[in-house]
Amino acid sequence: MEQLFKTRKMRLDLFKSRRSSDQKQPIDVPENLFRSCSECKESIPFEDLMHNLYVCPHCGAHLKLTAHERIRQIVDEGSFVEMDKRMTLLEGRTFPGYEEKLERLQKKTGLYEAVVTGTAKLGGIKCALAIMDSNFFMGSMGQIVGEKITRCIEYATKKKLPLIIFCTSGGARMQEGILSLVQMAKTSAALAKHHEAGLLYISYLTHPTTGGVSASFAMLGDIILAEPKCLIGFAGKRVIASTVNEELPADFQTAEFVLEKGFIDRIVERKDSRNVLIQLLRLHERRVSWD
Amino acid sequence: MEQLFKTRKMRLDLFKSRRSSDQKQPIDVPENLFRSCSECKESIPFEDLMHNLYVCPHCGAHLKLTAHERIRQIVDEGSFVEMDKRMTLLEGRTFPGYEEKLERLQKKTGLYEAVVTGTAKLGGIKCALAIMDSNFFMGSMGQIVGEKITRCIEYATKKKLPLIIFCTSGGARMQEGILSLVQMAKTSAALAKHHEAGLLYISYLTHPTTGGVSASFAMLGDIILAEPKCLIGFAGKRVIASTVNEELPADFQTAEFVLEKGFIDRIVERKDSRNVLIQLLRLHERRVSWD
Amino acid sequence: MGLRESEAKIASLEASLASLESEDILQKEAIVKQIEEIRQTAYTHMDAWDSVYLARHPKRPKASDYIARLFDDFMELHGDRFYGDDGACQGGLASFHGIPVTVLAQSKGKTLEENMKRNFGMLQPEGYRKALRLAKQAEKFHRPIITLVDTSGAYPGKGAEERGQAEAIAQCLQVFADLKTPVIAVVLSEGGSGGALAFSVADQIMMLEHAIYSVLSPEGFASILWKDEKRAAEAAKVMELRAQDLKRKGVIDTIIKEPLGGAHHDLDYVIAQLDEELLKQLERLMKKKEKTLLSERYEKFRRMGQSYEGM
Amino acid sequence: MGLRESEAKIASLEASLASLESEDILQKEAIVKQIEEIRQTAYTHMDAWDSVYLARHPKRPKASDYIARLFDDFMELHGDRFYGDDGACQGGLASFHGIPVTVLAQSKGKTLEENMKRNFGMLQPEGYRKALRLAKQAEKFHRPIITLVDTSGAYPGKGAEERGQAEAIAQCLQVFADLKTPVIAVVLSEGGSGGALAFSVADQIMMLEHAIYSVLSPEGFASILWKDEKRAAEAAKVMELRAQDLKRKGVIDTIIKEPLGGAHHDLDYVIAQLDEELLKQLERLMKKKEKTLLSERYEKFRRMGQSYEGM
Ligand SMILES: [Zn+2]
Ligand SMILES: [Zn+2]
Repeated sequence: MEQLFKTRKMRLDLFKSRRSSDQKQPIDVPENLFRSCSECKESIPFEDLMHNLYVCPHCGAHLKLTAHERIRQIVDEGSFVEMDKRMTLLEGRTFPGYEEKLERLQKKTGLYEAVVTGTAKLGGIKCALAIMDSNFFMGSMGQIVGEKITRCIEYATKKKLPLIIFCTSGGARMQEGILSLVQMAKTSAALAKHHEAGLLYISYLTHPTTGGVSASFAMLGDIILAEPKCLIGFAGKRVIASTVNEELPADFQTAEFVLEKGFIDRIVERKDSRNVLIQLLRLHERRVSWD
Repeated sequence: MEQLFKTRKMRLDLFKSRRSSDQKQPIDVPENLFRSCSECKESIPFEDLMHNLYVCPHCGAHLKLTAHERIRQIVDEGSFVEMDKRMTLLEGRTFPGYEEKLERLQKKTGLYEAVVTGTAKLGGIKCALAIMDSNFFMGSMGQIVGEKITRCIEYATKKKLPLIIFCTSGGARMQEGILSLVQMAKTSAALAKHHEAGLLYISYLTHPTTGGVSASFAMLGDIILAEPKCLIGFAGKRVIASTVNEELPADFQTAEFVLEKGFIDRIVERKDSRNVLIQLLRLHERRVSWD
Repeated sequence: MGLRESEAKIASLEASLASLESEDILQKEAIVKQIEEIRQTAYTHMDAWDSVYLARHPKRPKASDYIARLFDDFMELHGDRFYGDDGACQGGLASFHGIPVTVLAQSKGKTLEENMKRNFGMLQPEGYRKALRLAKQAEKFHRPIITLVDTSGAYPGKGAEERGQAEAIAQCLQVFADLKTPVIAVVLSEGGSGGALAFSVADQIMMLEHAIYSVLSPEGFASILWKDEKRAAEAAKVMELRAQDLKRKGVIDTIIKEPLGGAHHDLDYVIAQLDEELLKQLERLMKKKEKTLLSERYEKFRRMGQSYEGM
Repeated sequence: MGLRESEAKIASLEASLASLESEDILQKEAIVKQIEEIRQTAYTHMDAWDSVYLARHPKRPKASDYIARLFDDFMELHGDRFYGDDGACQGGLASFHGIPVTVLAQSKGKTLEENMKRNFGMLQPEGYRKALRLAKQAEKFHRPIITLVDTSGAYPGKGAEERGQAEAIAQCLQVFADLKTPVIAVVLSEGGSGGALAFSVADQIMMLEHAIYSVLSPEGFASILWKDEKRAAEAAKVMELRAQDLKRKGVIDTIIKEPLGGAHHDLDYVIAQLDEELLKQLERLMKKKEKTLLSERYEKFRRMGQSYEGM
């Protein structure tokens, strides 16, 4: 038993060193660039920010990550294999200006859509992974986001893999109308099968997780984690304030508020996220001696 | 299909007439006796009260029923077959004065314990039935109440019968200590098996349903009915008032209050109770053409 | 001239008709003819914005009207067993042609008072959880479920957020996807956003001809995309929220015809069709093996929105 | 002399011992001897009321102390997914000798501040529902559950009634009775009424030597039966609420010995025994087939209180 723990600890130390070395190699960053914190407005050297996992060293704000930066922070180095990378919408881009906006965003972000899916290893444990990216159309869910996430879930069910989804979304992709709405049902149905198969699903909420995504796969995790202070809610704050005709509490719809209301399991800081995920995956590894 | 409904309607009319003729025969009642309503204090001729199902004609209060009067009001005439009628406690009556009190109550009520169990037909549908009687030790649950109810549930499971329990209880039978408490677990475990077997359980709450009974089988019905204005709650009102140090709303812990809080399905007046139960049983009859 | 204007015009013509002396026969006939012409034009050339108008028409029948006419012995059941009883969600047991069914309805009120109680048909988390409770109960007893959809959307309230309406809706989507009993959804009038979707994960989805079903209200849509709520009519036209659009997209299965002028002009006509179609579908679905039922339901939603390239 | 008085006496003797000059050797020795005698007498002749005193002793270790020492990598999980997160119920995942387990604890605080957060270990409905959620999660992953019981009882609050603590406790009783994974309960200190029972439907029930487990607190018992809360000591003596009584009655299975004077005098001693016993029982239960496990659990509770006649 003790041996087991030693091995685990060794592995963990190895990962830690691997990750920190990973983080010490700035990738493709123009030198001497600064970025200002969206919360405290302090100006931070880009390189410092990157080494600090894009957490503001001044105020601790967890700044927006691209899907690929998130992957880099989370998975065992080099283990990510992307699925359906180039999937884009064939029809239904008829809404005025929609097609152009999609193309513009694709050029700007290097992404084809608002989610990146695939498989990866965390601490040596293979899992299916979907990471939404709010740089692409505010992470809104249209048919492609729904389809990619559904395929990722279905793959996990078929291969008996645990599933991790990093959520961030402004809600449904309005431009795709009703077909964006039904993606909520489609992804939830796929999760029902994953759940029935007795597999682990960890939902990780990041800023912001709202609308249709909050009311589907985001809230269906066996375990729901969230980044500090991120916005989590279904309806928009302004709409609510005008409905109830009163001031909302300052922390309304923050992760801390939602934790207190009983809807998420833990708030996990970015620096701990990889370790916490690995710990959870380990605790759910299929035991040969059991059942 | 139409034929089916006609037959049903005929059966129902038959039952109605049978019951009303049943109610018109006063049984064993000394003439010219009056009873005063526990709510409005009006004095009511005993016979009138009986014909009115022991509902006060002045204020509508649903007055306390004995288990056998309840049975008379509910089941198809002559269909009740009692189980475990004479079951009493063999050991564990050591608490000072407990044995004497039990014997006194047995003489006074003609019951052996605070619940009567058995089988009966309602509208021709056979079911298992347990009726608590608050005239016996305030309907408190000790080992015998727990054992009789458990046997009744187990019988229902074995014979694939729907189950109806009329609850009324002041809580656990303190005099029997921990062995009264564990009856909550025992009865709930028996209900878990009845539930797993896909059988219907209707819990019918009457005044008062509190303490250990409220926190076990009373709250586990597929469908939970209650008599108007009856008290339903776990902790005592006085204890709560002293804990929160404030006045409680006038309707606190009434059936109407608990309905609003989402914990019971319907408030059913005594005059409708037999028909509502029959309707529910019919809607749950096992269909040959199905599954 | 849109339907709103046509109906206003008809109303004013009817008023002048009533004010005419009885001897003005010719004049009367002319007005009657004019009314009939407007009516014909208006009701046979309706656009999406007209459907929005009809779907929200004050006289449009509510879920309770359908429950009373479609089912025998409806026994309403209350409560979510967690927090409260949501008046916007009416659920219960009933008999449909002798078949026991569970009915789950989104209920708007007919009077202001009733609408206060029913929150104008906007569910709180308790409403979704009541539906979930009754749905699982229906599953236990292999009882088919019929849902009636009529909501402008989830309620943007403080308490609804605090008590997790996102979670409650998500649970509906997941639980209904795998519910081991037939489910039929009928979109009666307004099917707005996640609130409507929560009641629409079904084996068969029917929709009244002039009902609407959309990702968001036209007002909300215009407000988000064009920052101008007043462009709702324009939004309605691009949103493809009518039954015919949804059928084409494969989101719904059956359209229930409405009489000229909308369901409130002849409810019996709507009920007769709905009754027939419900019975037909119920009998079809009840014959299926559980496994087939569930895999077909899965495939139904799985297929929605499959137009992509470049995998 | 009861334990309360003995400990007070020892405290005062220790005070006089401290005040003595260092040369008063004989006198010192006498006092030390006297203290030892009182201690021996007090701790080896304890009655039920003394156990009540120890079970509630301010220094008695709390659930969090056991969690920290018994398990590796405890990861606390929060929330019931309905209404809130109850600080009186601590639940989460942990590793026990390399075996993943779900831990569900009734947690009292150590400071007033912590006790405000933990409501002095009295659960609200949210606490039972959090436990239910995590228990079903454990079942999904075939993960054994270890519950730690320490509550004076359910909370007699207005909100707790409004949000249905009766229903929440009843659900615990029903769900745990049929939960398809091994469950071990450990009564640490106070096991009061339905609140404790809700966490005690288990395959194996352990109890610390000086813990108490009863239908009601002795104070409540005296108040209800004798209308006199002050007769609590007398009540404790007739209530048979000690581990030895409960073992005899078949309500618990194993007694975990405490050091002289109670668990707080040597927590390591208690932990060592508990660790061994938990591992032994866990390995035994994990070997069982699901069907056997469940039918044995059923029979365990089915047998409680079988002394009747006249069927
Ligand atoms: Zn900052
Ligand atoms: Zn009266």
